[in-house]
Amino acid sequence: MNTSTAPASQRVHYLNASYGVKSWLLTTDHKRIAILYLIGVTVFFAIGGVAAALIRLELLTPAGDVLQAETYNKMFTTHGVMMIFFFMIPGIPGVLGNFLIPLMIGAKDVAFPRLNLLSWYLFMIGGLTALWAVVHGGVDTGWTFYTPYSTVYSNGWVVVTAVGIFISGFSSILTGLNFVVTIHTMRAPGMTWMRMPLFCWGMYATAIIQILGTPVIAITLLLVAAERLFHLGIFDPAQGGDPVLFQHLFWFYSHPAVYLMILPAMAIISELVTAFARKPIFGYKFIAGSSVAIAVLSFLVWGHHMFVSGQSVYAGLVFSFLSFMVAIPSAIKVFNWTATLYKGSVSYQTPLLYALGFIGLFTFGGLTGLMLASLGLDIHVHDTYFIVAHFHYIMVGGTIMAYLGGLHYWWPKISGKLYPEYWSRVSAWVIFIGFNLTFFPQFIVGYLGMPRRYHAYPDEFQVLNVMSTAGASILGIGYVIPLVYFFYSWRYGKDAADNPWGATGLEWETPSPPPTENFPETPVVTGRPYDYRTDEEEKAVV
Amino acid sequence: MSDAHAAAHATPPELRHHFVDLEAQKEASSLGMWMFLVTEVLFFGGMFTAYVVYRASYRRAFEGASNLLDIRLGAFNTAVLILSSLTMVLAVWAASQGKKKLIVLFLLLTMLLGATFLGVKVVEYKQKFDHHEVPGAHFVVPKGLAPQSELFFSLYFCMTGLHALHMIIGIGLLAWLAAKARRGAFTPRYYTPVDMVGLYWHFVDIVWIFLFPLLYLLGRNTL
Amino acid sequence: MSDTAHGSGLGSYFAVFAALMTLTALTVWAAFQHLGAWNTPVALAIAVAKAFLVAFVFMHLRSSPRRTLLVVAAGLLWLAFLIVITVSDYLTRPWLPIYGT
Amino acid sequence: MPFFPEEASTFARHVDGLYIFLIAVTAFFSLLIGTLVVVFAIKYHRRSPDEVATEVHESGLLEIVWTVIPFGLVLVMFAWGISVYFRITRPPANAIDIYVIAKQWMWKLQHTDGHREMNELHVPVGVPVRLTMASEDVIHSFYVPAFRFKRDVVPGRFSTAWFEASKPGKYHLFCAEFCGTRHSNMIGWVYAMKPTDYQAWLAGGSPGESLAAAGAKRFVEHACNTCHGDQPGARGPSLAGLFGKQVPLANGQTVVADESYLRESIVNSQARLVAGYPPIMPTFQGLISEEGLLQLVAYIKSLSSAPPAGAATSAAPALSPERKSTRP
Repeated sequence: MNTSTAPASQRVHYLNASYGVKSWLLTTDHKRIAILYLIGVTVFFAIGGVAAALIRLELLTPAGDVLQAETYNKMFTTHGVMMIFFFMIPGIPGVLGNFLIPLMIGAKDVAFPRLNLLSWYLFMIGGLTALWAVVHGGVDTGWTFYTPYSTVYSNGWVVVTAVGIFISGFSSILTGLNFVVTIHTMRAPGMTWMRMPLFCWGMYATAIIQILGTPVIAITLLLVAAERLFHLGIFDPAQGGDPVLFQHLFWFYSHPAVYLMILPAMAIISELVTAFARKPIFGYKFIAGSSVAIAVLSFLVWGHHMFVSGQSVYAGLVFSFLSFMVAIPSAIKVFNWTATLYKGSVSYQTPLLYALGFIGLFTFGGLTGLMLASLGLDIHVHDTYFIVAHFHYIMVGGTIMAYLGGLHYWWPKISGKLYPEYWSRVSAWVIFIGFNLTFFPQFIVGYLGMPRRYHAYPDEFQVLNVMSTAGASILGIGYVIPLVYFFYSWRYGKDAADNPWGATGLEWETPSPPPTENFPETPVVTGRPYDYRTDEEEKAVV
Repeated sequence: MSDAHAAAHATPPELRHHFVDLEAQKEASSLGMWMFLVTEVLFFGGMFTAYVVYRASYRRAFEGASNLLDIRLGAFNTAVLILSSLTMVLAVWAASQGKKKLIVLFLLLTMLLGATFLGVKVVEYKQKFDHHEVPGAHFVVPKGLAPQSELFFSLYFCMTGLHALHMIIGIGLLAWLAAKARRGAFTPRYYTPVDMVGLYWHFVDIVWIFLFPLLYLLGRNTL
Repeated sequence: MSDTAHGSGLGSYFAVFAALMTLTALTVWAAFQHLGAWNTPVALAIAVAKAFLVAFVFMHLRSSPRRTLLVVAAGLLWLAFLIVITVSDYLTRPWLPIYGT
Repeated sequence: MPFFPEEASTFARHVDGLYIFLIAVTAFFSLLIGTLVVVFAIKYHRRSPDEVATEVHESGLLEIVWTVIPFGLVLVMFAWGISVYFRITRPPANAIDIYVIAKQWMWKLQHTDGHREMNELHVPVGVPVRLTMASEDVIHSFYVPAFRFKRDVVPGRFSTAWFEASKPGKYHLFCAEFCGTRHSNMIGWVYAMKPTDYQAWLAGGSPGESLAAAGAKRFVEHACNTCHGDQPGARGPSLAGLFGKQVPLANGQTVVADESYLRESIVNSQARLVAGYPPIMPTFQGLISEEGLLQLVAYIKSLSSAPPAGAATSAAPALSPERKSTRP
């Protein structure tokens, strides 16, 4: 079927079906909304990246000499708020989830297309509000907004930032809701749950967290804003409130939020590994099930952020135990991905490079997470650079690697063009090397005792910080390269075939780029996913 | 029979292009609405958690402060809200029967009852302002109570305030529905918006069903 | 058609309304009684009963697909996660005086 | 370049032991996965564009194996982790008391004899030191990397922790919880000294008023003595010998009268009322500074370690024999 389509330039597809700014800003096409998200998250990622660059620049020397302490504090807050709430959380669901879920399940659109557009607007309004707050007013609380600092002592624009995050929280909720309803009600004939691509399973698990977790952070930040404005005292010990209660409510969402960032990444990796090994995924049910298990377990472990905060010893024990448990479904995934490569037909294209990078870095980052779940050890490394290194291994080494891998893999489908293979491989290697040089030294400096969020630090930590800053500059270059060639290929790239990878999945059975209605006619699914058997083999089985 | 079947498939105007049929569309709407309500449960859940924690810590202060609320107004409002739930469900019923005038009537009645509830709430809030029982700079610790009673009033205003905000949104939605219903937008085959707003309205009622005992009743017997 | 879809006639609505009013009166009355430790559980039990009636009859949960019930159950389970786990921290803080708690 | 900070407390070595074990596990699995991925990628490299992989059948046994092995491993980690944790949370009996007040952006440390220090703490080696910490504003965190120990100082309550220095030296003291603009300046030094040096240091300075003495003044200032003054027919319970004892509560439970309970009884007096007394004590929420609370508690503690020490301490409950404070 993929030979019959005319070249993209002579065909009506979602990109050229209508023209003009209005046709984009008022679109309800999930594919166009995905592009809108792509633009949004890229902008916020760039802003968060600039803040990160300033942080690393400051930490080049032990003395606080580049930025003032207050500016530095605002920078790491900007970095955290932008990256977490406006890049990591909406990133993969907003861009790839939106684009792919209807395509993968053979639907014409998501269940609520107008709600989908509203989600994007809420995301942008929230993001721009928060951006205005952190840039114009400045916020210095860190992305965690711990009380009573945020409610009483900080001079920053906490209220505006909280409102921005609150608004974008609704975007997250509505996106998750849309995906769940879509997956439940819009699947093509024959697309049973066990025939669904693992990407959809991963997005489904993600949506569970979005729906059930986000409202709690919304109310918590609303209470912080209200407390700051009206001195309610709910989190203020001077009036009898308990700051630790804030931490409970905050981490009830914000720990699952970590899985909100990594589950979509795992979802992508499952697709990449099988496509580039040309082999059915090993342990389909286990990978699908572990996604849902992670989504549920992730809600029961939040107290490991509070081991030294004065929560009860017994709560600490339970949280520690459950935190270890959540490692198991993650391990199952890693083993199954590895087993999928066994006896595969492995092609070293860029998406696979990212996928392999992901597996290595996620394994390492995840295992260092066990050190943090371990009560006795966490007391020492809590709130040090060890934590910073750990979660960057998961979020940058994990999520961003997967996001870039996925973007490369589906780029021919999204844009109808091929990206330059040589430069993409170069950038994958630059990112991998830069990343490790940036964050590996932070494990060491963290164990040596350097606390996070320090504007100035003792001299003996300088060597490791210089390494980290050097790595960050390499990493920065690594991110600029794809930005340039994606832009380039969008205009000048070679036209892509409908299925350039020879992959399975409904999204590859429709033209690149797909028509507005996704499929010329509603597809009917007759077999299991990732079926790479050739016709002869199939016949032999039948 | 087969004619009616064919008619149902002749793409009715309410059917959005990406659904197979109206039934699938309705199912999707209902599932989506319930999911939204679940997020609302957890939204209020954050405040309920705070309430439980502080009530356990400052029980006497909370009981004493609770007794300063006007139980008659609270009970009256509970009754008003339950009655509004009845009129709402009757509006949905009327829509399912295609009784256009009745839909509008019941929607207007529901709005009226919602407005009554809010009016009573305004009276209650005004009393609190007059007695300096509103947390913040002008708060005066009520006689005989511990200073932590301020937390009770903080939670009282947050919880009832957000509940009232939901009521206001609900009344707005009802007005929109009533206007649509008057134009005859709803038929027995398609009245999903009435159904969905109904779910929302009942949910807001359920929140109050819990707020009433937690805020007004617990501690009455210590008077 | 919709009657069957909603599985109820008008009668059940009025019956539930009457029950809700009665339960409201009952909970107000019970609040003034000296039931010792039972005041709170009684008030909450009545509230749960009322919520149950509203959800199952007014919101037609009893005639909704199983999927909807699952969604509601998940919401309540997560609410329980939030409240129970948080409160259990507070309840166990005074336990066994191990230092550093 | 060192990979470990100095091991200068009794539990540093246990924390490092656990760390090394976890590093070993991390290295093993990272290398295992990394090697397998690379080997598979090379060995099963696609030879022709149309090549399709041979199908490998899924193995339930394999799935069980790689579920059970990690499960067993994390159980070991969990058990090891809590054993170290309990070591860090359970102080030995003969600890000396140091009172810490954290505020933006400084550490104020007081020894029981009245010695005060700012951003510096002198402690003897080989003697457990117990910290009772309070914050005047936001959350801070008392962190000494060389001791592998950290504790958040949460406003509105006492945070307690302990350590025992094992090696003389000068070690970093950091605030580990972000506390505002000059967070990274809220640092200091801990001087671990040989006991003889420590005694010499104590003798050197001129101690100010001891905490308990200051607390005694406050006790009168806030008129606590009108009800808790031990006079016949007093409206409140006597506080002499109270510290560390089991106290029966009005609700039928009992509680050990530790620092946290004493603090709570001052700022939220109705929370856990002593059996047999009416709920008439006013709450002092917001009326006494954190320092004042520490002094009052130190004073009440001193009432339990008064001269007839034998009698008072033998009355301490078996549950917490470590509560007495004996000075070296």
